[in-house]
Amino acid sequence: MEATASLNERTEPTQSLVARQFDDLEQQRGAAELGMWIFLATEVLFFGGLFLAYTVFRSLYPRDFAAASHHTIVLIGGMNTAILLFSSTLMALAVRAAELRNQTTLIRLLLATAFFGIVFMVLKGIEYYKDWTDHLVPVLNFDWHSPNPGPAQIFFWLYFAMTGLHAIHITVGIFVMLTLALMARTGKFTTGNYTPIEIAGLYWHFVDIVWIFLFPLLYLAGHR
Amino acid sequence: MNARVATEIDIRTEGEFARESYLSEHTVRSWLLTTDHKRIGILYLFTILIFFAIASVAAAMMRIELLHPTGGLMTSETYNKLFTIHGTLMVWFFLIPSIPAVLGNFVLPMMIGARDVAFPKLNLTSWYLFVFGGAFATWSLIRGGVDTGWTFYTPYSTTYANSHVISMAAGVFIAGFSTIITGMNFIVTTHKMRAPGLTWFRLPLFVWSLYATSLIMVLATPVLAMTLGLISLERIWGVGIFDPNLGGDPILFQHMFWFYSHPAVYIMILPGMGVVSELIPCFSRKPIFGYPWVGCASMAIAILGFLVWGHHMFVSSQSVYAGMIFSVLSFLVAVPSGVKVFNWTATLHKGSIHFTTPMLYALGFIGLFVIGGLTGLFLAALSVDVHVHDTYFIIAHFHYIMVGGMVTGFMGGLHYWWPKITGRLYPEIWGKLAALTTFLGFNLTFFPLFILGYLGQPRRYHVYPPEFQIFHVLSTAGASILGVGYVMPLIYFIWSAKHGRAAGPNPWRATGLEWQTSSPPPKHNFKETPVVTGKPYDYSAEKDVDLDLANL
Amino acid sequence: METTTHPPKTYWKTCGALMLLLALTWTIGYADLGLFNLILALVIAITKALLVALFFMHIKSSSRLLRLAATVGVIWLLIMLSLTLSDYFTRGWVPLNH
Amino acid sequence: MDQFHLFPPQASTSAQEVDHLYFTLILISLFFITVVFLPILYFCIKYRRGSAADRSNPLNGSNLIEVGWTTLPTLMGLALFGWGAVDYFRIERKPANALQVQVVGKQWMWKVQHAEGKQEINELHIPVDRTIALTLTSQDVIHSFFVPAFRVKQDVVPGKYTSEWFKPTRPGEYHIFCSQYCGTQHAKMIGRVVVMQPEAYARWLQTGEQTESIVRSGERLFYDRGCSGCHSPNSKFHAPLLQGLYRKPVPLADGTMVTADDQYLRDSILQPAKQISAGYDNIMPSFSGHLTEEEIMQLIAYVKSIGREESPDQGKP
Repeated sequence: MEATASLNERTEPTQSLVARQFDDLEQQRGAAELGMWIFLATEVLFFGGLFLAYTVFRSLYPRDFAAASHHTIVLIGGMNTAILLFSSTLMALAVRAAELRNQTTLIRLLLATAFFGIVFMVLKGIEYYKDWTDHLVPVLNFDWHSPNPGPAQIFFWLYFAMTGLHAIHITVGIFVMLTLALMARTGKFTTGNYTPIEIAGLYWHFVDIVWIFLFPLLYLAGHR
Repeated sequence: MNARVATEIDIRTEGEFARESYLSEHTVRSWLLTTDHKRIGILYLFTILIFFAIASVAAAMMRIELLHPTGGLMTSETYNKLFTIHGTLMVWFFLIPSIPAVLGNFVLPMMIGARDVAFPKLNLTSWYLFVFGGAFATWSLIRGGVDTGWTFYTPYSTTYANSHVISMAAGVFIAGFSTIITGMNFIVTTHKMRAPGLTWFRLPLFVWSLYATSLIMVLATPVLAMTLGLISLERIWGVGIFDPNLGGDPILFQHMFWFYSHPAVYIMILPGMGVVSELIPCFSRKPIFGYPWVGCASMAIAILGFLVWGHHMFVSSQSVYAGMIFSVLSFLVAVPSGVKVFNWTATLHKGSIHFTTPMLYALGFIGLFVIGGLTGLFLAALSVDVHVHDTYFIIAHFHYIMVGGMVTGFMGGLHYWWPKITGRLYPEIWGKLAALTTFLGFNLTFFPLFILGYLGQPRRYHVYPPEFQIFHVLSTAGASILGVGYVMPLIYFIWSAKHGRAAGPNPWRATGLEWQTSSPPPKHNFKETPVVTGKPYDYSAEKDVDLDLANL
Repeated sequence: METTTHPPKTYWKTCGALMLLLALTWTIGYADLGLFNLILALVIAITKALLVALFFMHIKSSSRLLRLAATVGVIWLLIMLSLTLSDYFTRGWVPLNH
Repeated sequence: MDQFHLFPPQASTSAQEVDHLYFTLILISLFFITVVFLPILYFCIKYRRGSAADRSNPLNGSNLIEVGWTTLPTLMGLALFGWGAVDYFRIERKPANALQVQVVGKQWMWKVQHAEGKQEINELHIPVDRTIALTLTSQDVIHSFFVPAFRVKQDVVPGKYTSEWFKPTRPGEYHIFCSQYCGTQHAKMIGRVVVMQPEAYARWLQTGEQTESIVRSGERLFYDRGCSGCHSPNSKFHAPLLQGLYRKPVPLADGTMVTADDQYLRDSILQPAKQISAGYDNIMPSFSGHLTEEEIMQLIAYVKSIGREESPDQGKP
């Protein structure tokens, strides 16, 4: 940090992009990046509460969890994993496009990322509908043919809580991508300050990572 | 800290100060839409005082009810709601934001020579979230209150409680995000916005303690949010993850709750320690003893603090072996706190001690914190905890830490930075009187409760066996003195904000960067970014200064 | 802060590896390996997460500070899991007092 | 303000142990208070502003001193931990040969049943100098069974059995408190322990209406509720026999082993599918909601009695 410049001494052309509390673009970008990573750490622990509950109940009721997991739709879960991994790749390329100041590619890639997010949500919706018709929704229509349905209901509660919270994150992500694509049309991110694209990318990758864990834990626990 | 500041600030006139001070705009809009960290700190100050007032009234009503063994003033339901109000508001709407969001917001950027925090808009958002969360909490009070206690233990809170748990949980949930944002802001600010030359081991210890606190805020609060979310959904849908009749486990709730709430008590003491680490060197005119040890102790407390939550569960039917792990770690977490106390004591040696109001609070802090900390050892010792768990011993212990520690630290810090915040001095003689009153009132309120707790008086009882009465009477008497001790500063602070003597940029002749700018500071804190060239707390040049406080 | 541009080849390679790992975990999910089902599933998931973090999120070329920020949440999650499970797994170990 | 005490009565063996550690902790606290407060007081007087004290060559830190005052409290803490842990281990371990008492907590009362069948509410009569073991559970929320004079406390958790033991050393009456907040009348969930001389206790057992022993009640339930229909040698259903089962290891269908303790028996009645014995089918219906907590405890007492003929305390009518 060799930041001795006072407010009025800024002369570089990028200065208009720098908020008043920062000395230069570099410092601003570093702050945003660090802030995003810390936000992601809080997200890890936010989801972590559910992962803890999952771990505890799976260790208490391994058989019920395996049996319940058997009723999830692995095909959709697996396809959705592939979709998210692919969209994450596109997002990484989008960040690169912004870095290279390639406006057209950036907009296309952002839209593609959002598109795959939407596909994910559609598949998820189909799956939820199937869960509903199979009477797997706790409280609302849960019907489990066992004298002791409690643990299976807990499994499906955690399944809906975890995938639901994840779906909320995907939805937010889709809106972020669409907004950024809209903003990118003004050339906002291709003049040197692509930090918003970068941290949106971090967010999208994080949501992807959460799903990477949800897939084996929720879908594959009972399919042997 | 040796800081060269290019501009001669002292030669400006009063009028010039007023014109460029952060306080110079007066419109409501200029306050509600401000992104200035100093103004946000003041917004927080007013907000938490409202919650402090409500929670204090609840405490006063409880103490009056407890004067007589059979109560009679209120129904048990009312009493249960009062201690829930007291607990939730004090913890989440007063203590947690007290030093970090008020004093931290105000001085942290100035202490590191920055123009603002890293994310000023998020900073304002955090205040709005806090108010919004507070509104939810207040709404649950208006609708009839909550009777679960601040701990929300399941299955009582999820299945049996007949009160407005969800809106209270929602309030705390929302306020939790305001805490997370504050923590995130402080961490990034400390990492990225330090003035040139201000290396980590030149940082004021208050910054170290805020950094450690922020770590806890960021890493613990999300788990609380998830836990409260699960409680609310459980109340609505009754799926049963905390209900043993449906295969759930109420002990899991306790693990999740204390994973947050134990580290959270360090949110409620670390910043107080940070303030004291500023006050002791300043009023001893001497560098702090063992600077790196005090700074690292903050980090050690923050990290170890995450590993001890199970000591709230020694009699909960938790595994005996897990209990032992948590017990030994609880003893270890006491060590860095002890190291801090020893270093503060050693700082006094060969100092030139000024007994100003902030210094009285700092010394009071050490006294009360030592007692609070030592009684913590009683609770970490497994077999003794079995007896004193959930009794008044616990009540006494954590009030010594939270009120004796954090609130005393907050008052000390508020007096210390008041001239910086308002540009005016408070009346010193009244300040000293209030500090002494608080100290005496506090001890009378809470010391008898240790004895009462060991005798076996359980907490959350509005009626009790008659042989406990004497201790309750003493405690209530103390509480009324304590109340006076808190009202006095309120009055003279308000008075001094208008009529106090002008303070000048550095009335304490202190070394921190925040004292290198005018009081009240200009909008962007510094005319020119300061450059730091030396160690903190270098009072060598000002060792023999006489702060001449008798005249203030 | 690094500003190196990452070649698209890296991204496509990572994507390929991720897809392969997905196929692997999916296949293993149908085999009965006892406890190893869970262990392998988690090992593969962690590998995939690491690939995403290292290459897509650029942790591989990031500063030490960002690496620390990226790991701290995970470490704290592990603290929460391990200490909580230390309770659940050791209940009922206590022998009778004769 | 009739009786003024600074310490609660010491009426059990563990009370003495806990008090020893407590007084030691007080001494250690006094030590630390002395080593912190005396120097502070001394420095405050000697080095007050304007005093003529010598202030030359002040020390601003010393790693040697720091290591010293880090190590000493650490060692002290570890020693205290060890002491507390040893006592805790003793307090938490169930005694093998003890007078069994069943306690069910509910909002807002304690329901007590002795092995002999005698029931009481919010009172617990016990003989002096005998080890008493409580098996506790709750019908609703978490309670906590706290007897200050015995220095013991145990949360009473719905859905599981917890245990608590003590050996009273002094006849007298002592408080029972519920110390875990349990709702509106939490403060009224109090009672008393009456510690009696053995003869007085024997006489007390004979008073009131005569009831059958807990084991006898359990046996009756075993037949009335149809348990015997399957769990008997000549049943047409293939169900495990319960004779000699208690405290024995049971192989489960998933290859693991469990010990047939109270909690296992309870779970087998309420959640039969949770742990299936190896070689048996998952055919038992759940009795959740069909039995009260007291009845479950009686059934378990019966299963225990046919499982452990050698124990003199069990199954004596």
